[in-house]
Amino acid sequence: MAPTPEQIKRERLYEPLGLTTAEYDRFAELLGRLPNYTEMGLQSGMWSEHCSYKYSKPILKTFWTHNERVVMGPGEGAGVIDIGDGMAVVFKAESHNHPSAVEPYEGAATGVGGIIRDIFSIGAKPVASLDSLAFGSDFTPHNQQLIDQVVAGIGGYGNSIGIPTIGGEVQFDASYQQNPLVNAMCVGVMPKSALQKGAAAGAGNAIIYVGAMTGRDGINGASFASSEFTDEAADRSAVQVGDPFMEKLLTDACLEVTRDHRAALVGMQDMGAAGLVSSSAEMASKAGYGVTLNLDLIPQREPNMTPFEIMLSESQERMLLCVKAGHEAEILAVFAEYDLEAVVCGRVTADGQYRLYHHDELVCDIPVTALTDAVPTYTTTPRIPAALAHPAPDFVPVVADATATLQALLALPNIASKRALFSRYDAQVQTNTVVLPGDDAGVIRVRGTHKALAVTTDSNGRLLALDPYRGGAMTVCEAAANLIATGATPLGITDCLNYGDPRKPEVYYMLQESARGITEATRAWNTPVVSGNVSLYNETSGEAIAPTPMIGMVGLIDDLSAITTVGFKQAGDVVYLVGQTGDDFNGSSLQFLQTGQYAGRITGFDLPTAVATGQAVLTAIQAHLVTACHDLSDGGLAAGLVEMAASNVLGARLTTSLTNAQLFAETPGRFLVTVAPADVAAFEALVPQATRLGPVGGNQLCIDTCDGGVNAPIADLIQTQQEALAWQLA
Amino acid sequence: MKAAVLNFPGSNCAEDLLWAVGPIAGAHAEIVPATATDLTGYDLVLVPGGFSYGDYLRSGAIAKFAPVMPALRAFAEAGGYVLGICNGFQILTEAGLLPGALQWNRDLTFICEPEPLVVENATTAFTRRYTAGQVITLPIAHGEGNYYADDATLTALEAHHQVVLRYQHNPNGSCRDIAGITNEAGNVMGMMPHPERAVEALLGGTDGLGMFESLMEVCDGAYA
Amino acid sequence: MYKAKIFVNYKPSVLDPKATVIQQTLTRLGQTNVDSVMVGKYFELVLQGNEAAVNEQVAKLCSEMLANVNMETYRYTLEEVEA
Amino acid sequence: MYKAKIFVNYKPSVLDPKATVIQQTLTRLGQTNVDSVMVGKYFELVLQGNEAAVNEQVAKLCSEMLANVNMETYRYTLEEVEA
Ligand SMILES: Nc1ncnc2c1ncn2[C@@H]1O[C@H](COP(=O)(O)OP(=O)(O)O)[C@@H](O)[C@H]1O
Ligand SMILES: [Mg+2]
Repeated sequence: MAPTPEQIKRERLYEPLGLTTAEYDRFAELLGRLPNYTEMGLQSGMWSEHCSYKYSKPILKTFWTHNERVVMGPGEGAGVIDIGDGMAVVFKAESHNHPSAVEPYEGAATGVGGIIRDIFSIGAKPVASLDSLAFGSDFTPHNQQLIDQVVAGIGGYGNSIGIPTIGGEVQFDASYQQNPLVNAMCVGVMPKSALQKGAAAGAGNAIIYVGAMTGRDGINGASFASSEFTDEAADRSAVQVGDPFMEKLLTDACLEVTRDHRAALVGMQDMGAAGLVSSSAEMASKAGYGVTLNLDLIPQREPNMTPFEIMLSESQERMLLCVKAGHEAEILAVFAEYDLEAVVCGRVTADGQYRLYHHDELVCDIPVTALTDAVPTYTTTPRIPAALAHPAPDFVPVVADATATLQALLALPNIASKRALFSRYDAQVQTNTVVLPGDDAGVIRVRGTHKALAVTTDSNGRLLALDPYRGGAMTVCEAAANLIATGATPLGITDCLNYGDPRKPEVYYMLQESARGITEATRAWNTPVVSGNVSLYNETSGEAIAPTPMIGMVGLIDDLSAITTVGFKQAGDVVYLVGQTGDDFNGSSLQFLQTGQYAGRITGFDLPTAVATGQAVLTAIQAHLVTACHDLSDGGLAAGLVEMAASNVLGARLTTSLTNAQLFAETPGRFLVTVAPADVAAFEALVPQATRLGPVGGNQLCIDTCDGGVNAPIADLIQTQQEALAWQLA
Repeated sequence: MKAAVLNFPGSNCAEDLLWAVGPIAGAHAEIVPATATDLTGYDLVLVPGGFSYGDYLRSGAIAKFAPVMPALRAFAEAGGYVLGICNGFQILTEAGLLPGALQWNRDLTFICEPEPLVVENATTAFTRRYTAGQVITLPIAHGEGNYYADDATLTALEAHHQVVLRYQHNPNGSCRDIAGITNEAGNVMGMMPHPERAVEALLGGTDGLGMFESLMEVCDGAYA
Repeated sequence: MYKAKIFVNYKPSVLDPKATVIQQTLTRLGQTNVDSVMVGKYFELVLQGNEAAVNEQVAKLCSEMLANVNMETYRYTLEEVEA
Repeated sequence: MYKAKIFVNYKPSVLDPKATVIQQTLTRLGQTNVDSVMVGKYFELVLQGNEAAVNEQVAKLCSEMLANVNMETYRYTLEEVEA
């Protein structure tokens, strides 16, 4: 027997579900009576951070979200940007950190499945996936297994459903040891005219449930994802298993509905966090209507499920549609063709009430808005962490043997190639992938046009830990630089904000400051935030992860022939360094190598300079003056050169006025490019920031510096960079 | 040449094959659902890659019960050309149209990489545009591509020149580096690498085009 | 020396797409008399050592490697075998 | 009604990558007392019908669907169960 309303209040049964007394009281006030157990359960799901963004909304409001190209900004399943020719690109990212920590394979797999549904629910065909991962840096057997299973799960879902995984990143840092980050991004393409929203409007219209049956899996997942996890055993019931085969059928069927049955379709949304309640309540709320559902009609995998369980189940691969009255059979027939179970389970009502019937009993009757608009928002008074208020002195490295230092840096897991991991993803299915993983960004052509899309994810928690404002801005700049290196104009971003407990003043400070940095950089690049996701409470035993905003950025290439890749192409091409190099070693890989930590203030970053440098490089690429391009990040100039040498095993003979140490400085906003000898004059005229280093060619990487330099067989350096991670994970 | 590209629920390379054979190679090709029961009128049936019915039990194990399978068997027995790629190869072995089986890759991981392959037999209908011993590079993308057959079967395959493609650096543990085989009659071929992913220079290479051109040459008499 | 026979299964509440697909295929093929399908894993390990030690080792192996206790249960038997 | 308990295994001549990886991992973890590892699949089906009919149906199911007889062998038992 479910507890009575009075018992819930007396025994505070809402607390284990993550609700405070103030929240519970507020809900009762909205209802004008005490909520019953089902209603309180719905509240707990809908008022969780995951569904309501109650702590992050004030921060998200500060994001810059619209420019002339944005078709649909945050608030719907995914963001939409115009790419011309009547087409639009649709993208969003989502975190699945906690489920992946508990059950790595299925947690990662269902993270991929969830973000795909967000894309096709808009009416877009999913064309590419990316994954941004962060793991602990101590490769214990447990961590190795975690890494293996997360990667297997991402591949297991993406490969099976047939969406190429064309990019992503993997970082290793001590702060993620107990709390890995698994963020997935999906990109779709569609005709602008096919756009559809998740709204349930028009009294009498049908609510249709389609997809997998509802089971007890993932109940309370939404509240679970939003609270720090300490009690392992209790969390374990939240595991959901993904069924990519079912999702493939769902994708194809839903796209057929949006394409061929537009007149019948009112709205469509996937069932994500807080499953059926969040999809139905949000769809009704957005349209200003109410909804009545008969739970006996919901396909159920297990017997004797309660209304609470049916409504809050997070079983995967389910969608909710609103269909015009009289057109039900037409839509059900489409799903039947795909062997998918679909049922009319309710109707839209005009009175704004949310009503549920179960075994002929009215088990919930509350205003829809009590579940959606009424959720309070919270802010915390921020406080600067002591380490930031009093930064460590600047790190001054000594590099006597630059060759040895380079070898050691290339073997660091953060710098070594991630090929051993991403080669487990199908990157080519759909046969549109022009630039494969391993370059600066993945590139896919848009069939039927002369265009291509470039996509990247970037995050850099260790920089934000030192300076959230600059770190936030630099993450956006790094994403933009990765796109530019392929020849793409940055269009817009999605994000996943991965932070600790927002009720802590220091965490809130980090959140606020990084949002400020992100906003400033997105304005500078003209890349609004069109979608995103927040993952808070990433803490174990009171310790928060490094503040890690993941930036997923999409760029447009108008001319397929301008696509540029990282690898040196031809002996004789001239290598240029674009942008100034300073003594910027705080937070660098060199600092980590020599001291075992990242510390100090962040220096050398200037947003207008970074944008100007990027734009100059892009102009040169678009003018076909550049044969290879790479943005510099971890490991600086020296590591960047080895990465460029790798694809065709070509060395270079270079001279610079920099010092040994400066070969490894991580001054942001720099690029390495190569230029064919015939184009040198034109290039130098166009990119005055460029410094000539010398020619590509030979079997050695030779860099003469003012105090020594690097001289090593390029094959050795490449081997270290390519194989170091596989060795360490074996 | 008129080609049918079979589409099983869960196949995900049917559209890719259609694009490669149709617009790129220039043949007439169309998608045929796995519910079809008649394949007459086609010169070539392509069985695409993907995860038919989720491949949850064993790759291709459920697809062999699809409604189209009797028609496919009849088509092959009548001498029609059948090419199974990746999951298509798995389906053909499960259905008994090709000998052997495909099990988990040696390292238990899915592998997506370009692989150099040696064309062992350049006299088949599928490979006549190549030369014997030629090395071509085609992408692989599979978790269960480790070819297994017992020794007697392997010896027979080699004796009858049914081994058409071998890996140069065996990535998955396949017996005798086998990447692709035909049946004894030579009209049914299965291979793990994806030729349809190597038909455009923009996407990194055109080494796979020769397979489709070979089939067009055979089916249409002369191919320019 | 002992032979451990180990069975690993999904917990009943966990969705098993494998079993679902098999059941659906059987239905499609007209074999409607199959009421339920359960798919599990089966391992046989041969281990050296005395019974108590082997028992402890197998239990640990099951819970840490062969089964995923978040969503699976396991059971096993030990029987003595000749070297 | 009968419950069929079905075991599917690789033939001994087939090198099983899953078993190999488990054995390698055990060795790496220092558990060198594990002499052999066999990985198989286990199915439980509940079928309506008389024993002879069910027996025939299960045998066919095993050889045509649940096992790939090119590389696997199977064995099963039937036991009568309550409806
Ligand atoms: N988890 C992953 N999934 C897919 N691709 C990845 C992943 N990790 C790394 N890559 C590939 O490796 C490239 C290089 O990684 P990284 O050094 O982090 O890039 P950058 O410094 O240019 O941002 C990425 O751009 C991407 O193509
Ligand atoms: Mg880069």
